[in-house]
Amino acid sequence: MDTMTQAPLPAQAHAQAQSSTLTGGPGRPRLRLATVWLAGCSGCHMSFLDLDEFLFELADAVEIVYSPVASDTKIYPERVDVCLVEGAVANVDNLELALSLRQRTALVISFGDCAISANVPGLRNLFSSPGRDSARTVLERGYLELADATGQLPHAPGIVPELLPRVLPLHEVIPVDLYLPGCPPSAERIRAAIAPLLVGERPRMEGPEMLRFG
Amino acid sequence: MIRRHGGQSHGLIEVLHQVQELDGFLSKPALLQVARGLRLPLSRVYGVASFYHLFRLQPPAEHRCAVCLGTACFVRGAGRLAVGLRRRLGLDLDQTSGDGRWALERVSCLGACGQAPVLVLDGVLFTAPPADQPQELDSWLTALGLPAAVALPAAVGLPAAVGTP
Amino acid sequence: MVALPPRERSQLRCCGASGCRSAGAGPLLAALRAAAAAGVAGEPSAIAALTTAEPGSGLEVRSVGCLRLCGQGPLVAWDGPEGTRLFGGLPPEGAAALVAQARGLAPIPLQAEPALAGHRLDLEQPFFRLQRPLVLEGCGIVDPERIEEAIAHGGYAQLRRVLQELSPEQVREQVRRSGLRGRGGGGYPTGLKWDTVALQPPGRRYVVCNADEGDPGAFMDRSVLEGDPHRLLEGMAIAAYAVGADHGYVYVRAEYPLAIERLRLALQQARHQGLLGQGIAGSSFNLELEVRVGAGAYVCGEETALLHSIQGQRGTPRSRPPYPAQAGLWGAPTLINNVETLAAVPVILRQGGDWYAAIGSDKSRGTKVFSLSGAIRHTGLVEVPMGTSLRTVVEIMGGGDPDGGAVKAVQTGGPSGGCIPAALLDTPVDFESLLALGSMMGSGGMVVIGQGTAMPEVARHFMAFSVNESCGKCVPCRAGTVQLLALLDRCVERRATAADLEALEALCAMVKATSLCGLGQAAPNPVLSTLRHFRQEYGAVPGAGP
Amino acid sequence: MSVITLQVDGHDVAVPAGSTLLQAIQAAGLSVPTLCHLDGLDPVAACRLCLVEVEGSQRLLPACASEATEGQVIHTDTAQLQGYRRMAVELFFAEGNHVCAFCVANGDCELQDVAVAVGMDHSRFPYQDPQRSVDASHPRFSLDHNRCILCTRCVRVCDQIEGAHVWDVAERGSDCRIVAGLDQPWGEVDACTSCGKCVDVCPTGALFAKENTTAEKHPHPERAHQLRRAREQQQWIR
Repeated sequence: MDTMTQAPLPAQAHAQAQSSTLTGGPGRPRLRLATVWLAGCSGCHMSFLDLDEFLFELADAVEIVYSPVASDTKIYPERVDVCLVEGAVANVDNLELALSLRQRTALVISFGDCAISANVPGLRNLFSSPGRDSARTVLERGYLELADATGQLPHAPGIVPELLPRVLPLHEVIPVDLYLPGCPPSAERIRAAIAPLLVGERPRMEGPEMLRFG
Repeated sequence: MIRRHGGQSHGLIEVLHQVQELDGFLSKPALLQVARGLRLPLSRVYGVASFYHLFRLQPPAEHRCAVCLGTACFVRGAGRLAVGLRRRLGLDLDQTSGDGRWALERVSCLGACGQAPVLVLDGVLFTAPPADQPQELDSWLTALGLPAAVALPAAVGLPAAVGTP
Repeated sequence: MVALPPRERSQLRCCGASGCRSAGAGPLLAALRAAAAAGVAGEPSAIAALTTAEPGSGLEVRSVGCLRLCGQGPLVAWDGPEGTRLFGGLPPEGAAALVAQARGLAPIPLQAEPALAGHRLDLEQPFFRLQRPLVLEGCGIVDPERIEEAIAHGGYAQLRRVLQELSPEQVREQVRRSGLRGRGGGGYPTGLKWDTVALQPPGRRYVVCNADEGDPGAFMDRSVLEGDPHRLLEGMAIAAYAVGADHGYVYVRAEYPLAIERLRLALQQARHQGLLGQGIAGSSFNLELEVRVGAGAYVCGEETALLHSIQGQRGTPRSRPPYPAQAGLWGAPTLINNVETLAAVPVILRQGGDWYAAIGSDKSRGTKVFSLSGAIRHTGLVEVPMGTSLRTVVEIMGGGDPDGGAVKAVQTGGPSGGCIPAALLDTPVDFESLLALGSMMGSGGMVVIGQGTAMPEVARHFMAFSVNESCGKCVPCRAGTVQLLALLDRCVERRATAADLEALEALCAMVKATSLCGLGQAAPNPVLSTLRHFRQEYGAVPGAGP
Repeated sequence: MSVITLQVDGHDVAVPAGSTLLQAIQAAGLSVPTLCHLDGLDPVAACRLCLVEVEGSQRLLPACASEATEGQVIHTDTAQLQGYRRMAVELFFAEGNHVCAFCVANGDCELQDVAVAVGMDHSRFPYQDPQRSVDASHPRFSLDHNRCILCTRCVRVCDQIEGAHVWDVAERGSDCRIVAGLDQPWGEVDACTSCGKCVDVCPTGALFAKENTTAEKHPHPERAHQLRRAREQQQWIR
């Protein structure tokens, strides 16, 4: 099996710039793992929690440094080894977080179909009318056309993040190192992808068990 | 007309040409008649009629402006001419205005490469506009009788609408 | 050719091809005829203007095919005792002065005539002098609407001779010996193709002329159709005889109304003269030819798509083999050649295959017609021996950049070809040399690109063309060209990253290797050739996004 | 019957003369991905997934539409072909609106299977998000253009097996779409016999029975072959 060092990943240059611990020798510190929730339903995270007893193994092997389900940290930390990113990039907050996590993470994983293809959040991309992007089209539909007489577009700078014109897959915004498809990926698939990483190896993403969308 | 082509299915394109010449476009009733006459499936007739760019499935616009985007015209500024026309008519290429007054079309080569760039307005060829001088081009287009610039809707892809009053 | 030997009685030849028509040849011809008729005693000029000049009126005004220098149109040639003089851009108001000169009745010498000043064109310039008209030998001389003129200039003589003296195999032998290769772009040996069709099992065969000249900036075939249609019909009839076909089609693009009109008239006249139809020229050879008009689809220039279109279907190509030579129209063996190829046949039979093979370069024999356009001084039509250098064609004959600047590149082969940089202008124009540079001969369109044009924009221009013309049948062409266009947008807008350029090249390779037909397979060529020769203009933006 | 022998990925194989390369590949116990091809329908070689390398030929050949010839040496799974196939599948995903998560065909979809087979874990090409419609006018079936890959199996099965020719392809290039009749709502087309063969052979969730919701479609692409065999060889029993 390819190891991380043998198989250069797209972000290898970046990873080398960071002080990755993935390839560390004996006595290496625990892997610093983050999970991020962008525009998605959190189903991928729920599936992650379905890992059941593997979660205990994981807890021994990694340090969860940022996660909506297992950490209270509000600011994405520095020197993260692996980050599972659920969800598409739909608003400016998603975009900002994606850009900053890329700066601070050695190995970024698109976690689930939304991160990979924009999937369900990306359906709004189909609703752009001439001269108006999909954000404006869906907002006007929801807040003006279907509203009673008092309808108005939401406008709360700094509180409600602005929608991007199009919902984007993660890899159209930052380089991604590994893709873990599924809606959601099953717990077994997540485990099969994460387990090799714990020993510094790259998982083999092949065949219907590992690759099927949906 | 169908009989003239021996009622044979391979005459479909010839028949469609003649129907369009008579009616100005290919209406659904006309296509139905052609299918019946040539003994062809409806979807086959529609598939052919919609494949070829010279067949019109909608009534033609009152005024038609075709800009040549052949390579010789392109090298001599047809792109800028096309932008000028799009701005003036408020239309994209191969689009007809909602009121049916104007249609902006692209053609690939009109064979007037010596006078490039060229455009055809209601069947009349106009040649060698000052494509690289925006203001002169504008008055050239005005002289042709094109409407003044229509404000284009904001381009798709601008930042999200949230926050705009 | 344009210049004729001196003749005692003057005549005026006014170009009636599309290029000159768009520059005002119609009103000029009418004015010339009116002026010529006005001098004839007692005849009301308005009526006389409608007819060609009467014999005895002293001055014949004729409408002919392309006189080559389209950019200076409308063109008029005056043939007289002093030889031929050519005038360009003459307004109808100048007609009377020219007619007076041609009649020898002008009160002032030609040089002093103000109405003609500045319109005289030099026939000794390289643009004319270096031409070698074979395919175009009658174009500009005969009136394309009068079969008598074509016949008087040797038209159909080879057909008659072939039918009386040669077997089909003997005809094919001459074509094989000539080394003629398909002028539609592919360069497939014509003799081999004819043999393949002829040697199929007995049964019906068809002959098809591909006159769907769709490359933007190409007007060679149109010039033949408009200027000398009988030459094409003669070539087709000889081809049909050589392969055993008794039925054929000329597939013309609908964007050529004048060519269609003249072709239809020519067919009618040829039938009337017994040169088409049953028992041609007293022989037992029969041939029915029909004109089929396209409806706006570039892909119909691809031979299998063209056959579908003739059969009244969507112009989508199909997988080959079987080749049309084996299974074409309605499953029968079908010979498909383009206009220029077929129009070269009569001269090959007249002079012999060996004579023709002696012209041109080693692997590309004979002459080739090119249409020159774009950022060039002399826009027009040239016929030169194969192997002539690009520099000769573009700089010496074409006169280079109109504003005196340097030529940046020459685009050959249309949307399937590529851009050749000025540094390589000494390349000989033949099938192999152009292919080696990542371009191709194509049908003969040559568009000169000036310094002001950015090459990624040229690539995008062609890709937009391919997107618009893709038939949609196979996924690499239908969806791949759309993605290529998006990548080229980034290049033109200077937003492309190194990764974008990598993706561009990878996708180009994929579309080229996997598309079903020539249109898709060649669609990446303008990108690949500009990347190859002008890579610096694509200048990747380091580190801008993923 | 004469026999052709050839080599596929190093395996010698003998097939009856007139066999396609695809049949030769299958005879060697191997496979290549296909989408537009279906046994029982005339090949169109449109999806380009079954392209193979043939030694001595510069061009790649579509296995579905190329006749096997004596002595050919075929390669079906080179790195080059793998790369092209993956790109072709990515182009399919990017040009339509394929959302497996809630598709009727999820779990029984040839496009989904092919994506796995070529190792497509994401599309490197941006999604085009085309605006396409759904035709639910037929009493029993629906057509969701968002999921159509223009394989034309429906067009061919309706024309070649059922003989009704309800479907055809309209427009061209990236505007291509399947149409019923004169671009009419499917339910209004008299020629349709509601036989459902088009639904059976559709490789994706584009054509489906109305009672099917997410992951409930289970097509029967083998029916085209069965019917043709019954009709032409009088073999009704499998």
